[in-house]
Amino acid sequence: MRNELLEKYLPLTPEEKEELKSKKIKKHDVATVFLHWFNMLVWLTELITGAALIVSLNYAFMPKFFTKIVSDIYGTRGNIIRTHIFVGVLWAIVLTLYALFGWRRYLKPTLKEIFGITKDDIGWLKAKFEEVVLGKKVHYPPQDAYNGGQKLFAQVVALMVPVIIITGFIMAFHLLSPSLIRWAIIIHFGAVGLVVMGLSVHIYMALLYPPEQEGFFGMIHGYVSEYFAYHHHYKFWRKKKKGLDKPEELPPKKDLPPIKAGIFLGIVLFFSFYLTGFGLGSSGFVQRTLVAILGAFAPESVKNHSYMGHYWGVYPLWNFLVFMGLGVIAGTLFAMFLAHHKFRFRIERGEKINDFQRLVYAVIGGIIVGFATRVAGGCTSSMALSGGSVFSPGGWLFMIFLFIGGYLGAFFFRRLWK
Amino acid sequence: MAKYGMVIDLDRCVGCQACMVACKAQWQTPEDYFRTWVKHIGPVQVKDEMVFTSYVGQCNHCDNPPCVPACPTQATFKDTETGIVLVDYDLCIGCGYCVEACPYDARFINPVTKKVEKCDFCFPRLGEEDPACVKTCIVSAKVFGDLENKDSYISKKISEGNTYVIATKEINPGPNVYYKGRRSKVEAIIKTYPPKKKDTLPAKIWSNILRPFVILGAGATFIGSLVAFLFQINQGEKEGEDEE
Amino acid sequence: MIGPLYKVLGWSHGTLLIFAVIIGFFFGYALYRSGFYSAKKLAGVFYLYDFAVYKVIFFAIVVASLLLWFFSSIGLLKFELLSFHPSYLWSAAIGGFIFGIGFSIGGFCPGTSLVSAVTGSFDAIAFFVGVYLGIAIWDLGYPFIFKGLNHLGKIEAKTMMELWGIPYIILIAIAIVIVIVTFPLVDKIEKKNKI
Amino acid sequence: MGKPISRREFFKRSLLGAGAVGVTDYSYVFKKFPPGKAGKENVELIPSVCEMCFWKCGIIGKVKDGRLLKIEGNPLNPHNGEKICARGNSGIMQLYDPDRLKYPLLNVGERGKPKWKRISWKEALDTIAEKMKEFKKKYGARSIANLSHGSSSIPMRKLLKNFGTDRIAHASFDQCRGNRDVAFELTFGMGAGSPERVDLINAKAILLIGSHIGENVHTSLVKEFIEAVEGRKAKLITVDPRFSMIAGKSDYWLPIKPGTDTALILTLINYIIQHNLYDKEFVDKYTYGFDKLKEEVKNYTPEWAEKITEIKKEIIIEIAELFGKSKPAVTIFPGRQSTWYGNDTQRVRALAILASILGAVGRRGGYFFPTKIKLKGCPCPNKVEEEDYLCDTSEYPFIETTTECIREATLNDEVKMWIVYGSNVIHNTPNPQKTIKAINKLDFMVVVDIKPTEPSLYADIVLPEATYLERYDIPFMVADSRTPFIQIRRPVVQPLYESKDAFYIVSELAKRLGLKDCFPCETMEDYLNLALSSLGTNLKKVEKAGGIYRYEGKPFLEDVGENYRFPTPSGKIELYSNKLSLNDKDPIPKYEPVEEPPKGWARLSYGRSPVHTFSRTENNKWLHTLNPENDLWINEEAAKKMGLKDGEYVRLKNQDGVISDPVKLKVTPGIRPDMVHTYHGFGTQSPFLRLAYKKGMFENALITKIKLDPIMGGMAKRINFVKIIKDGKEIDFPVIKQKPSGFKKKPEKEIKIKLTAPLPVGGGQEEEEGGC
Repeated sequence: MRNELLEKYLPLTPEEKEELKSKKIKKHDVATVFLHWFNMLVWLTELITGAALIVSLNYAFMPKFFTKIVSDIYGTRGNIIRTHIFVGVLWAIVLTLYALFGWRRYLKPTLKEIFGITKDDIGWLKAKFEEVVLGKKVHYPPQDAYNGGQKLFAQVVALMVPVIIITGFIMAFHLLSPSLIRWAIIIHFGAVGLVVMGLSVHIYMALLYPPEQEGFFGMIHGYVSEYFAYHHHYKFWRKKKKGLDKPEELPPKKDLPPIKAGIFLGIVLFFSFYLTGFGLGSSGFVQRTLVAILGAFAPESVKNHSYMGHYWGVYPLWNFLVFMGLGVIAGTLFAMFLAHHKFRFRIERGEKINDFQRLVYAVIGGIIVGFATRVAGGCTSSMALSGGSVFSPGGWLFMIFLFIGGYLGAFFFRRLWK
Repeated sequence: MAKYGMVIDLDRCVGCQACMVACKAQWQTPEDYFRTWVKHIGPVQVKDEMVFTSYVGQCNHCDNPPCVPACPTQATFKDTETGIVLVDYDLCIGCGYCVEACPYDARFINPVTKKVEKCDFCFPRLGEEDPACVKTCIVSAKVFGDLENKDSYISKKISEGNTYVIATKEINPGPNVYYKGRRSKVEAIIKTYPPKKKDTLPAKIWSNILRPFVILGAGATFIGSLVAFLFQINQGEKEGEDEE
Repeated sequence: MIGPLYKVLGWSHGTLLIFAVIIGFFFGYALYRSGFYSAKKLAGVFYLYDFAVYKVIFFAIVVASLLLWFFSSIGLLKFELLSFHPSYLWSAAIGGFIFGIGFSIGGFCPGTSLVSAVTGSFDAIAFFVGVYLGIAIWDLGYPFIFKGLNHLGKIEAKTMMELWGIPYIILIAIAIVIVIVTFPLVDKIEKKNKI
Repeated sequence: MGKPISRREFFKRSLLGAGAVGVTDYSYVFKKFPPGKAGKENVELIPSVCEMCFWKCGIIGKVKDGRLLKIEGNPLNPHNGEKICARGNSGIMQLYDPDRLKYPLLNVGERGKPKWKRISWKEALDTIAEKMKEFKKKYGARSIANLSHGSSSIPMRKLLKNFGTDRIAHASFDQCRGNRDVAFELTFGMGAGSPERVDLINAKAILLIGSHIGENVHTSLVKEFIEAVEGRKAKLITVDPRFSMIAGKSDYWLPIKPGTDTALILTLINYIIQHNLYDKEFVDKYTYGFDKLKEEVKNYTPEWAEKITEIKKEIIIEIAELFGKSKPAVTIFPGRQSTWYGNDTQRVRALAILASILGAVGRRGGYFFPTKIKLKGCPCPNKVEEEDYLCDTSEYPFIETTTECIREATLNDEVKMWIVYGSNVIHNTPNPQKTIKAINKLDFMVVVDIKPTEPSLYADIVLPEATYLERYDIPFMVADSRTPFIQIRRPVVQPLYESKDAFYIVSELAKRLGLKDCFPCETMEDYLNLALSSLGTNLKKVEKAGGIYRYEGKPFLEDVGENYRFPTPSGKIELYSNKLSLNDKDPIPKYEPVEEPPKGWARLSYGRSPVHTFSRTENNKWLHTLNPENDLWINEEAAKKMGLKDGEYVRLKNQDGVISDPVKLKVTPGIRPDMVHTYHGFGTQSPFLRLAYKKGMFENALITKIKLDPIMGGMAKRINFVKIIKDGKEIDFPVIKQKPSGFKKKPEKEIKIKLTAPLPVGGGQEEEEGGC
C-alpha cells in the first residue's frame, strides 16, 4: 500500500480498495455500542409516552388517536407517566454512571471530539448542503470518526440531554417551586423538540442512506471495514493506523475481608432503616417485575389475583424494592469498576460437572429458592439481614432453618461443588 | 349521565365558615389552604343598599373550564359522567398552569404533596353522602344535586328565580355553582372578587411559539428525509456508491 | 433529625424511590466487594471451605442492630415506625429450610445472583431466571395449591423483644457472644477444608 | 373531553396515585390522606356531644385505629342533626393541639412568669387536698373560692359545696346571661332557657334586640332562625347599632343609639296598648298588673322615642302595627349576653312584658315551656347551711355569688385559695388588672384546664383535664326544647398524655378530703347508669341508640292545660312585680338614660366572632387560620375625618388611660359613628399558647369601668369610652349628628327563569333589572 495514503486523502486504486475492504477496523467500544442502543430504546419509549402525555388542547401536537392507542396499551394514563418517569430515571442513572466512570476513557475524548470543530467539518456541512439542496456534484473534505453532520447532532444531544434530565427530574419529583415546574415543562418540551429534529435526519441517514449503511452495522458490532473508514472518516483511519490510542490497565483488587464487608453492609442496612424505615430486600424485585411482566399481558387477572393483586398496587414497578434493585445493579457495576475487574462472561462450577449441568442445577436451585422466598415472605436480604437486625422471630427462625436446609442439601449435593 | 352543581343561597348564609372547616377536615389540607372559602364582604354601600354578605366559593365545575385545556398532561379533566372537574393525582406534575388559568382562584398547589388540589364535590362521598360542606352547613345555604334532573331539589331551587352565576360578559366559563339571593349581594361579590382572565408567560410561550416551532421543525426534517429517500430511490442504487 | 426520615418528615413517594436507588447502590457495592459475585464463594459456607457468607451476615446484623439500638435509645430513631415483617413462624421455618436446600444446589440467593448476573456470570443468570420461574410457580399456583402456606404460625409479636420482653441490647449481646464464640471455630473448619 | 370513569376506580386511584403506592404502613397513609381519601374501611362511628362551645350539639366522631379523623353532626340529635359549625368541625385540632397541658405542673417560679416542674397526679392531688384541709382549719371552708365554667366543672362544684364553701361563681351568670334569666324569673317564674325557648319556626315576626344570632353560631337556633326568616318569610326586625350579617337579612334594621333600647321597647308597649293591638283575652287570663302597666308607660310616645333613640317614628309605628297583626306568633328574642349599661334586668323585663301583652307565651311562634324530668345523681348534700352572700344583699336582692364578689373578698383577705376550673378568669372578666391583683394576694391557686391559659401562669398547681373528646360527662338534659331529650357524652378517643377527666380529679380529691360518701360511684359509667336507671334504661342501651334518649315534651299552653299557673307568687305573668317593689326597685321598667361618651370619645362595644368561643378557641389551628385576630369596626365617615384607613393598625386608649395592643381597623358604613366594635376573646397574654399569643386586641383590659346591676349584681361593660392612638398621637372622634333613621328592605322583583334558558349573569355594568 502506498505510504502517501497515510499522509493525504487520495483516491484509491481498485487493488487498494479490495485490500482495505477485506480488513476490519474497530470503530466503537462495547460501552458506546451499548449506550447507543440503550439510548435508542429509551428515546423510543420516552417519545411515545411523552407525546401521549401532552394531550391538552393548547399544547398537543400528536393526533388524538395516537394518545388513545397509547393509553389503551398502558391501561391507564397514570401508567404512561409512571413508565415515562421510570424509564427516564433509569436512563439518567445509566448516563450518570457512564459519565462518572467512563469520563476518562469514553466521555472526555468523545466530548473533545464532537466539540472540536474544524474547517473540514464546516466544509462537509457546506458540501452536504450543496449536494442535497442544490444538487451539485461535490467533494467531501476528510473527516474524523464523526463527520460534520454527526458532530452537529451530537452537540445538540450532548447539550440537551442534561437539560432534559434536569427538567424531567424537576417535574417528576415536583422539585422546588411550581413556577419552576412551569418553566421546566416547556424547556423539557423544547429541548426534546430540538433533539427530535436531528433525530429524524440521523435515523434517515443511518437506516436508509446507502453510503452510510456500513456505519449502521458498525454501531452493532463495533467494527467497520477499513475501506469505509478510509472513505468516510479518513482522519480517524489515519489515527488508528498510526496506533495512537492504547489505554493502560490496572491490576484487579481483592475482595474485602468478611468482617470489613460485614461492617459496611451493616451500616448500609442501618441507613436504610434510618432513612426510609424499610430494610433491604431483593426477592421483592423479582416478584414485582414478574407481576409487571405478567400484568402487561393480562392486567385484569393479575390485578384481581389473590396473591399477585397485592403486589400490583397502582403500578408494580413504582416500588421501593424495584428501585433498590436498580440501585444494586448500578452499585455492582460501580464496585466492579473500582475494583478494576473486567466484565467477562463465564460459568462457575465444581470440577465434577460440566457447564450444561451447572446451568441446569442453577435453574433448579433458582426455582427452589424463588419458591422458598414466597413461602417465607422474603429472602436472605429481607428476612435474615433486615429481620435479623431488628430481631424479628421469623427472621431468625428463617436463618436457622436456612442453615439446616443448606447443610442437608450440601450433604446430598456435595458432588456439585467438590 | 348527570351534571352535578350547587346552589348557594346567600340570603341564608350567615358566614359562619363551618363549610370551610368541614372541607379542611375532610381533605386535611395544609394550614392556609382551603378548597372552599367564605370571604366576608362589607358592610358596604352598593348603590342605595347596604350589603354585608359572604362570598361562599369553590371550584365552579364550569361547562368550559379554562383549567382543562391549560393542563399539559390532562390530569385535570371534566368527567363526562358527572360533569365534575376532577384531578387525576397520578398525572399531575404540580406545574400550576391550571392554578393560573382558573378565573376564580379555586385551585392551589398542595405544598406537601406538591400536586394541585381543588373542590371535587367530595367525589369519594358521591352517591353516599352529601359533600362535607353541604352536610355541615347549618342553615342549609348550600344545596348540592343533579342539575339535569328536573325533579331534583336543586333544580327547583334554581327555578325559583333570583339565581345568578359569578361571571361577566367577557369572562363566562359557564359555572355550575349558582348564587341565589338579593341582586345587590351578588353584585358586591363580583365587584370585590371579579373573575379574572390570566395567561402566564410560560403558557403563552409554549402554545404560541414552541409548539408551532417544534411541529414545523420536526415535521420539516421528517418530510425532508422522506423526500430525500424518494429521490434516492429514483436515482437508483448505483448513484450513491461513490464519486472517486 | 429523628428517623425514619421518610415517615417522620413525610417525604413523598418519589423521594423514597430516589433513596431506594441510593441505598440499593451501596447494597450492591457491599455485596460485590464482599465477593458475593462468585457462586463458589457463596456455596462455600455449606461445603465448609469458605464461611464469608456466615461472617458477613452475622457481622452486618450485629453492626446494624447496635446502630439501631443506639439511635433509638438516644431518641434519634422511632423504632416502632420501622416496618417489620409479620411473624409467621412456621412459614419462616419451612421457607428457610427449602431456601437452604435451593441455596446449596444453586449456589446463590436472589440478591447475590442479581449481582453476579450483572457481572456476566451465566450460572447466575440461569439462577436468576430460576428464581423468576420459582416465583411464577408460586404465583400461578397460589390460588389452587399454596394458599395459606405463607401464613402459617402467626404470632402477634413482631420482634423478640415483644415476644419475650427482653431488652434489645441483651439480644444484641447474645448475638455478639455467638459471633465471638463461632468465628474462631468456623475459621478452623475453613482452614481444614481449604481447597 | 374526559373519559368516563367509575367512582370507585377513581377513588382507588386518587388514594394510591398521590404517593401511597405500595406502602402498607398505615400511619403514613393517614398522615397525608384524610378520611375522604383513606376510605371508609374500619372507620368507627362514635356518637358524643360537642363542647367547642356550651351549646352541646350531638356529634359523631369518625375514628380509625384510635385516631380521630373527622367530626360530623349526629343525625339522631333532634336539635342540630347532621349540622355542626366551624368550631365543632375543628374539635380535632383542640384534641391534637400541641400546646395542650400534658402533665400536672407545679410552679416553682414566680406568679405570672412560671417555671413549671412536672409532678405526678398523686403529688398534685395530695398537695391540693392538704392545702384545702389546712385553709379550712385556719380560715374556714369559705376561704376557698371556685371560679368555673363548663359541664365538667359540675362535680367539682358539688364537692366544694359539700366541703362547705358557697363562694362559687360563673362568668356565664354575672357577665353574660344573668340579668336576662333573673328578669324572666321575675316575670314568668322561669329563666329564658338555654337553648332559648323560642318557637322561631312558627313565628310571623321576630324582634332581635341585643342578640347577635348568626355571629354566635348556636347551631340549632341559627338553623331554625334562618328557616323561619328565609324559608317561611317571617318578618325580621333587627335593632342593632351595627349592620351585622343578620341585619342584612332583616326587613327592618334600626340602628339604635346605644343605651336607649328600653325607650324603644317601652314605646312599642305603649303604642300597642294605646291602639288596642294587644291580646286582650290572654292578658286578662294570664297576666297580673296590666292596668298599672298601662298607666306607667303612657308617656312613652313614638315622637318622644324618635328623639331619644334616633329611630324614625314612622318605623316604630309600623313595627308596632306589624306585631299587632302577627300576634301571638311573635318571637321577642330574649338575647343572651345582656350585661350592658347597668340597668339591664329592667330592659329584659320590658322585653318579657312586650311578649306577654302580645300573648306570645306558651303559644306557637312565641316562648314555650320547658319539660323537665328527674334524674338520680350521686348523693352529695349541700353542706352550706345558710347562703350568706358576700355582696350586700339589700343592694342586689337577686344576686348569686359573682366573680366581682370573690375578687373583692380576695382583696379583703377573706379568700385564700382559688380553684379555677375551665374558666379563663383573667381574659373573660373586665378589669383584668384587678383580677391579677387579687390573684397575687392569694396563698394558693389551682387551675384545671386543657390549655395553658392566662390563669395557669399564675397558678401554683395546674392540672391537665381531658378534652370533651376524651371523657364521659354527666348526662345532659335538654329540657328547653319542644322535643326534649337526654344525651350522653362519651370518650371518642383515649385521653392523651396524662390528662384525666373531671370525675377522676374530683373523686380522688373527695377520697383525700374524707368525702367519699359524696362520690360513691367508682367510675363515670356507674354514675351514668345510676342516672339513667331512673328512666328505666342504661348506658349501653342509650349508647346503642346513638347517645340520645328522647322523651315527650309539653311546650305549649295547649299541652299543659288552659288553666296553667305560672310559677310566680301570683300564679300569673307578673307585668307588675311585687317582688321588686318590696325590694325598693321599680316594679315596672322605666327608661333611665345611660352615660353618654364625652366629646371626642366613642363607646367601646364588643361581640363574638362566629368561629370562636370566647377566649377558648383562638389557639385552635384551623380556627386560628379562619380568624387570627379581631378587627375594630369604625364608621366610614368618622374614619375619613380622623384620617384613618382600612386595614391600618392603631391602639386604643380608654378613659382610665389604659392603652391596648395594636388592632386592625375595619372601616365600614355599617356602624354608628359614636361607637367602635370589636370581637371578644383575642390577644391572649399567655406565651404558651403559641398560635394566639398577642394576636389581636385584649378588649377586656380596656373595660376598667364596670357598673353592677342594681337587681342582680351583673357587671355592665358597655360604659367604657375609647380614643384612637395612631403613631403615638391621640385622635379625637368627630361629632357627627345622626338624623333619625331606620331602614326597610325594598322588595325585589323576582327574576323568573326556566332551567333551560341561560341564567342571568351578574355583571359589573348597569343592566336592566331582570338581568340579561
